[in-house]
Amino acid sequence: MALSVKLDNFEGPLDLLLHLIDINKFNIFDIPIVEITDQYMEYIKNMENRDLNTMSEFLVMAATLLEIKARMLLPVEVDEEGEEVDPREELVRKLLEYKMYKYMAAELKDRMVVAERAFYRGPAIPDEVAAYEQPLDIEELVGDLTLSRLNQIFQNVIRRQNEKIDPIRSRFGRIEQEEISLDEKIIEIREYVAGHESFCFSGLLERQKGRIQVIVTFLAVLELMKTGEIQAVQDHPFGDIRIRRVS
Amino acid sequence: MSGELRRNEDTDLELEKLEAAVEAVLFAMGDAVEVDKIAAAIGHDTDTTRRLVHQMMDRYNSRAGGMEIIELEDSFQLCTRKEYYDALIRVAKQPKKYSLTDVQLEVLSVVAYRQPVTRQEIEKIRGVNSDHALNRLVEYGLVQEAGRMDAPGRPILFGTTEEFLRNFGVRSTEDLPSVQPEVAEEMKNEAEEEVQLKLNL
Amino acid sequence: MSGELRRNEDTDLELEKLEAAVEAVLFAMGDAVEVDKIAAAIGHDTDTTRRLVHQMMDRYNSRAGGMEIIELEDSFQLCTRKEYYDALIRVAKQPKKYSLTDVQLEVLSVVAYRQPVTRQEIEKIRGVNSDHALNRLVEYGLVQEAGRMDAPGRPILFGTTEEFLRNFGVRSTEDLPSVQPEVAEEMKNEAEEEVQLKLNL
Repeated sequence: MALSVKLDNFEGPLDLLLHLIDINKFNIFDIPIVEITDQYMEYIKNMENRDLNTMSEFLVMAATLLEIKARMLLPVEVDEEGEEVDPREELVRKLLEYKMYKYMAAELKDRMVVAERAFYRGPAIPDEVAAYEQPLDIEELVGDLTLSRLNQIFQNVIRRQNEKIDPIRSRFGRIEQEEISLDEKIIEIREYVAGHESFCFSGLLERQKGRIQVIVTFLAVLELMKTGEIQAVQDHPFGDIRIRRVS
Repeated sequence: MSGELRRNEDTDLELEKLEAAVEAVLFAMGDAVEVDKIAAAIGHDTDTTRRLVHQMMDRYNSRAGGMEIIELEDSFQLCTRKEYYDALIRVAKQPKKYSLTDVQLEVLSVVAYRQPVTRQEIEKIRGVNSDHALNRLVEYGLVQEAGRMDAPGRPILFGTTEEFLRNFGVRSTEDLPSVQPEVAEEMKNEAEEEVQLKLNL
Repeated sequence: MSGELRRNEDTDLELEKLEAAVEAVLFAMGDAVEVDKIAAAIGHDTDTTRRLVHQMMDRYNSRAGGMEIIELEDSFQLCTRKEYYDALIRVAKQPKKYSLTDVQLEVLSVVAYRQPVTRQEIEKIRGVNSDHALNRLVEYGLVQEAGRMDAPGRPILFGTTEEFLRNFGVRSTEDLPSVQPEVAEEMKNEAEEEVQLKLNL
């Protein structure tokens, strides 16, 4: 299908998913996961020029979708109470929640437009009255605050600053320096395929370092399948997937 | 009989004076004035004062003058009636107007409905880092810090400000617009369809 | 002209609306408003407008609310009625409960221990815009400007005031960074606990 909307218009992966659900008139409680994943991947492909910090959030969602897609193929999972578990459940919950906040944002915007029509005024306290202004009681303000308590507060602030380096995001930062792009990964796999007529897909994934590498590899394989350069074959259900060169 | 009448007359006069005093206070202070301050000004307790101001609000509304009293959490403020915007804008400077981006509005709605909320929770709900928009909202004075969460790292909690209430025509955080009925309806219908589907299977 | 005002069948309603618009203008503009401006706002000529405002002044006087309209040269101004100054003074004199918020305490500690420090540095350390709290601390006289940083944009540097020192019994800011023995002990203990936790994990 034609993709007429630019990715820059989306505020995040959930926003993009809601858009896809909307234009396809999918039922949010019964999302055709294969279709939506395909379409989502198609969008992501056009994202290569974007910075990795933004892209990483879209890629994490890609991984989630692929995981759900995979789990949908497996025998139905059952929870402790014997209820069937829909692998899409968590995603649907998140989408609904996000959708609600989007509606609320629109509602608030309407309210703002109305409320902006009121004018306020600053204080106009007559001089005679202003003269009665109580002087600031700095002792009361400081209260029982001691210097050692102030120091303690400062140490807490500094400690939090040091802790603030979020482990996940700082990893994204390193990946940015590694500069793996989908294009490079495609070339890498293409070269590998040139030397190997057939190889094990799970082995290929295992050789990747880190989640983002796995995701990009996955995307590259999908892309090469689409261009017809490789073929993925699974001999029996849940068996290993073999990648074959198409000559 | 006549004694009673006289007492009523006194009461009316007394009431009139009290209302005038409240009006004077709200007018002179300009900003939102806490109900305890108004109470101190007129020498009554806060409950009586709140009742009195609510009565005044009704009276203001029925007399349809140029101003109205709005309630913001536990404060009251005087402002012009919205219908006179067109007359005012011809001579007065446009009041502070926020042109918020869609992202900022989304973050604001998460903060408004989820407060107090941490950066991490906002990011989780939106599926995307929202720090930039959140920082702007803090700068605009629509969102403020609301303490620290009692959790590892003691992350900052965020909530909406009085400025938010004023600029979005919301009386209090409990008075936020609820999910639009048709949206709730749509969601409910979809859920029912799903149940139906499951039953059919 | 006056004829214009009377032409309408719904003169009363029309008049009421005009008066309300004038009230809104006087309220929002604050200071004295020239009669031409009021006229421009309501779309009538100045003579009609002046007559209208005079009518309003009478009405204001007879209803004895908290405000009155006064005439100054060719302007009108809405102001508090003098007899309610007592009520206003009671608001002003009402003992305020001064206390520092958690955010203000944090900002104060950063200024105290990192001075001289810029807004940007405070924001970087706390991870959130802290201008509001900083401004309050300046207002309270605990923090003051302490020159400009020799850097692009020459940002303002902030430091603590003498008032701050007096209230904390510190002779000079140089005494500040020296962590008091009991605090040092506590910090050491905390660090040890942390290590212990990590070892247990």
